[in-house]
Amino acid sequence: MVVPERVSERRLSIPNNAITGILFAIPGYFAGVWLGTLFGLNDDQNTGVILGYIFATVAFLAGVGFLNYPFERLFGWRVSPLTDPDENRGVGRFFRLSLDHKVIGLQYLVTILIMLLFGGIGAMMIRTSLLVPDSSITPSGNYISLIGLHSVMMIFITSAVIVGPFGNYLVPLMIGARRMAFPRLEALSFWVVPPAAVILAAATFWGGFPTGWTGYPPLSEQASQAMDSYIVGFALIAVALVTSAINMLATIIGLRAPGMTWTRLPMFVWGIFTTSILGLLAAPVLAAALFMLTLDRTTQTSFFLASNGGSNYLWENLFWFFGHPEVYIFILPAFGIIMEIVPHFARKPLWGYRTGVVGLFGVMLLSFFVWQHHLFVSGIAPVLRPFYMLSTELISIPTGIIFLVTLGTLWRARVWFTVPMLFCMGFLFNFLIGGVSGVYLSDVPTDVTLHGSYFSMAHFHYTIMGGEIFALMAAAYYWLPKMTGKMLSPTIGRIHFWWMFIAFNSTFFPLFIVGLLNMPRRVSSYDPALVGLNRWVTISAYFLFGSMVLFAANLIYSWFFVARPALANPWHARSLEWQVPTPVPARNFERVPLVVAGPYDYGIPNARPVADLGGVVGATGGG
Amino acid sequence: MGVFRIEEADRPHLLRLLIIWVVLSIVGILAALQIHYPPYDQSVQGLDQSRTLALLTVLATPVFIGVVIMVLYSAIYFRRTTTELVDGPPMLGNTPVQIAWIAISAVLVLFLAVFGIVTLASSNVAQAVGTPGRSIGQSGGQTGSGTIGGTGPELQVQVVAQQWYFTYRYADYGGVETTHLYLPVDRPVELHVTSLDIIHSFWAYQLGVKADANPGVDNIFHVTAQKTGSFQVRCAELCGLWHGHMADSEGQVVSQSEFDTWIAQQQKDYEVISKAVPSYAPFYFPEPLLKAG
Amino acid sequence: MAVRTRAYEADAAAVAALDTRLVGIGTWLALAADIFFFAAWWFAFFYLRALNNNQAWKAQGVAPPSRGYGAVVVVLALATAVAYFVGSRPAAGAFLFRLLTPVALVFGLATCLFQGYELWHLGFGLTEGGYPSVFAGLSTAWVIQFGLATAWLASIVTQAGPAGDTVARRQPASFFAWILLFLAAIGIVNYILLYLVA
Amino acid sequence: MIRRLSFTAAGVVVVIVLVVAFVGLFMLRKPGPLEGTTTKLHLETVAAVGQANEWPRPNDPHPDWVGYLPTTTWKVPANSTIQVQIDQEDGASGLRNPFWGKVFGTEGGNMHVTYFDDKGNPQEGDMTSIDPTQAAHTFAIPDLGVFVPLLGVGDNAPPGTQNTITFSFKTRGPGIYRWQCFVPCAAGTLFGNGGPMQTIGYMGGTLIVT
Repeated sequence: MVVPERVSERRLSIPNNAITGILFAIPGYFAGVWLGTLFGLNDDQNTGVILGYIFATVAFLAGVGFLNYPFERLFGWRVSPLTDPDENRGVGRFFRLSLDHKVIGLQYLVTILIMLLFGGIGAMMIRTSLLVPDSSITPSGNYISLIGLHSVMMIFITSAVIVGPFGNYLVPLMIGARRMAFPRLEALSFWVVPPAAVILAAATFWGGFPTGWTGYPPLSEQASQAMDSYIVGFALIAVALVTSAINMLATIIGLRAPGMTWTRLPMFVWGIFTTSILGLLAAPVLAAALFMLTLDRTTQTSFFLASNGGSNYLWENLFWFFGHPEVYIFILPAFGIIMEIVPHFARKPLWGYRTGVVGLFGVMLLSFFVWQHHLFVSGIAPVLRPFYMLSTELISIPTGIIFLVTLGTLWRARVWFTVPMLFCMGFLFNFLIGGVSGVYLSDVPTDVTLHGSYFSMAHFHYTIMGGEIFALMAAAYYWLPKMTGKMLSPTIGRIHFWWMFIAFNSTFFPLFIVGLLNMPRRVSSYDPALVGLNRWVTISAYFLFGSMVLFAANLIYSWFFVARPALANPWHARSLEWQVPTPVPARNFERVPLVVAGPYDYGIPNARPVADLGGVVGATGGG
Repeated sequence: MGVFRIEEADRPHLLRLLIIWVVLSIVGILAALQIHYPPYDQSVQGLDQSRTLALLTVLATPVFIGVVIMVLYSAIYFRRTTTELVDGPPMLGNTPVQIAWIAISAVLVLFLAVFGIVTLASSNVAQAVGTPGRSIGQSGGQTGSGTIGGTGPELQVQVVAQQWYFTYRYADYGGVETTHLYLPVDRPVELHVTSLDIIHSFWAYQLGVKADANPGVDNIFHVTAQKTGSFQVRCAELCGLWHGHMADSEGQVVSQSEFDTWIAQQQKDYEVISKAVPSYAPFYFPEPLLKAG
Repeated sequence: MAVRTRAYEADAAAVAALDTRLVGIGTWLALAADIFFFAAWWFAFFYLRALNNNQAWKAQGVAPPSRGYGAVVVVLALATAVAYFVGSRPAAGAFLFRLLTPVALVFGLATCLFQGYELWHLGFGLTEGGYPSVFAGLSTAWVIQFGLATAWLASIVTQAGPAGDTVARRQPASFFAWILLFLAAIGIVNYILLYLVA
Repeated sequence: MIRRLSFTAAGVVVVIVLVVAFVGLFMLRKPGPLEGTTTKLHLETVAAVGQANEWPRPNDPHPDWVGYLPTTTWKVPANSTIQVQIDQEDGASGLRNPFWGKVFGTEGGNMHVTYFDDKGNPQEGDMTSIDPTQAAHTFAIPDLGVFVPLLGVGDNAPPGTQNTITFSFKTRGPGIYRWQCFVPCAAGTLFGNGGPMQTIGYMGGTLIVT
């Protein structure tokens, strides 16, 4: 097909980089605040602040270059090409709007690591404050602000920490595509994350918000303008979740290379696939709830005010309808990573591939039907509690399948103990504790005692920190050589694993006991009898932070000081992403590959290589 | 074993694992039974919760030990010993094993769910059987209907949460409001938990009671204390500035005669202010709750 | 244009088919997400209506705004969607397409204006209970989405020149009709709830 | 190599110092306690801390917030009697829970109030409770069982006047006790219970008993 010549060669010349984004964002904020004050609502300037954040974000995106395409369309000009990787060389490409999924993956990686540093420092502050049983180190108000900032920042991070860097970078490589389905949406899903983090951090200037990550009204309605940071920041994360989900799903459905049948799809891609379905369907509900909260705070409607015909149960239902799938948004890609990495180092085919996929889908489907287990003691619909107790406990069946598949793969294997494999083992141990403690919380009689206590706090830290972050570390040691072209030091990696594993368990296991012994979550003062355990936990938490610093040190050491170039396939893995050269060429594959075998066919006599990289005549792979 | 064909190569591993698992599980279960599980036995409901916790731990121990020894065993016995890379045996799956695993976990889960539902439904732990705010829409406002109260077998106590304190109203004693919670021993109590402003959660730890206090909602919770002594009350839902300090350790379970003396003293002490307090209602929508401005 | 040339090096028909396929998948996924967004509002509607907390679902003197206005908005939205749908069918010729898309755009703008006017003249205050809250919130959420869709419609019109993007990618552009039809259908459901069920 | 290493290390250290300073300052930001150890507290409640008669707080981040002056963090000795005088300048806003109209936990179970009645005449007397609708603030230390409602300045009182409330209470052992106001008195905030009610230094603070 001949591309027709455009009538007009005019282009919108907004430069597309982060600097102009910031330059645009600052006046955007003040314009929004000014517009908000024009409404003259009796709302403590909440309208102004919210509009300021929204305008600042839109102006930032305009400065980064997102509005070029719609405006060029609207003016009838020639539209920008969808991909131009050749223009995206050099370090500057990381600060520009890039439509290359590899650049976006690395942008995500660095952004998330910086956010993780801040979230982690927040955790250290919280633990420091809990060294004493009263509020003498940190005043009560500042303490709950810290709780809010740490929790929301960590939720932002953990929603994107695997899908963002690794999903974006690896999914096209794993399915044999040359690009993503919707590169602009993909870039958007990244470029809203930095504004979300900055807006969240801006809450400190208003004194912080008091609600934690759940944002329960009416408390969130009496909170100061800091709450607006929560609303806008979380809404941006919802946008990121939906856009990323649409892009990922369309890519996986539509851009698989010839021969990449559904039964040859790597497990990591299945993890991304299921998590994207969750993000696609759950995040809009959060967006609607946040919109209601915004209206309540600005135009004085009463969605959540009992005295004016609303109900706080409405928020609790909508929020947890999003919130529970959200925690599986965290963990499904981690399951994918574990089932992806273990076969490569066990040097065995994945044991029960189809069962594993069924397990992922089972978790995904069931997670939509369990949200009321967060509300067992809220007094909402007590007659439904048996149903939600059952559905919650049923989730342990598909989760058990993940364990079965992994253990089956390890059975009589020839395990190559690399650092990623160590982290996979750590994941299995931690997530087992997290999962078993989840059963305690799903049983209504015991949940009465455990709900809202440090037990549940320890439970979800075991699943998220011990589960997702350990999987993240496995993924980092496994795939960063491909992504950055540099090997990470395995010696530091081993020290890192053992340090982190011991410090993690030493930090969070005592918290189960603390919770059983009458300590609620999010309190700045607690029973002095628990001071010993809390001090133990705090000191362990410092060590845990130290292990993360060691990881950062390993990154800096290995990238800048040793800079040992990574081989194209240092793990001798079969799967497709390791068959491309390192660094990955701009268009991934010289030609669209023809996939002829599964990614885990180790030990099978006369197994064919996974793909014919010579290319397929007539296939496009996304052009 | 029919469908479960055990390959020759698997046999020593399985035997060893089985022995380790059985021994460690017995030790683990015995250890788990030594623990005193909160919230102990001050109330009938608390005792049921302790027992459920014990049961869950006893069931979880063999599962936990089973998976952990599988992981450790693999790490020790199935690690590569040669320097060169060797592939393992190409096992693609084993349908009977998978079915058995799913069936066992399903049986465990269903047993737990049924047990939980039975415990929940049994009269001892009939927590919050009332629908939330069962009178919502019928008696708004501070006047209230006053129909709750009376002299049933159950003592009715309303827990009124506010930022940042719990107060208690005794419906059967003229709606007198107090700052501490006293309960008679061995008498069923119906707690009506409500809030004046935002969401709190009433957590009487030793009694095994936790119920959210929502504005405009009457959250009902049943408890029967069976031992005298003091108990602690805490707020278990983030409620703003003084959430961490919303605690009271002066709750008391006392004998019926002591309780009668105490409540008479309260009625006398608070006689004046009781006139200003609105008549007893399942929940309140106080005027200042309406939005300012 | 070097990049584009290489991009289209492969079989042109395959590239076009892939483009269409991806846009189609993306459209359906976006609609799936959006239905959950509106389902949250419908849930809020029924929940608050059934609860009638403090007898304040509809405070004294609160009545739904004029049904006529709501009906006009819905009919205009439907007209927008149908006009674009008919014009964008592959069977329809280029002439019909260029004729009907501006018509749809006019309908779309009118929809937004009417809905905005109605929101400005509700006849009740937003503080007066649950119904005014849901009405204002749901209508605003809907009209924001419809407004964005109208803006996209405008870009389709401006790109409908002889060498514009719409003509080059006519088949993907036809998927946009489903978004408009979807929003119009949501508008009808909202109308039934907000004006008739109330 | 060494130079690059030292540059990187220095950069990392600077970033960490800046981050810790920012978050640490946020965490530790609190109003300072009254000087020394005292058994007499003289406090003032005002409608706007920036325009108080005595002890104004000109550099306050929220000069238009209602608050207690001069500070809300006090150091008092353990196991002793603390005499409190509160100059109350605000009008009434009403209690959410009328129950708090009663005086609890003071010595003698009452308080001494000088105020202006409905007709604007000065009055003086001991009280054990007030009309809940006439409360402007409360002074409550829940952990010590102290709850004192503060009578609001009546509509007919001469302009610029204040009610004076005096009472005394006993401290227990050393520790940190919170105190707060139970009147949702921050007008303009949804529910009245946000803003100054939710920020230490305005309508709540800590009592450090040493």
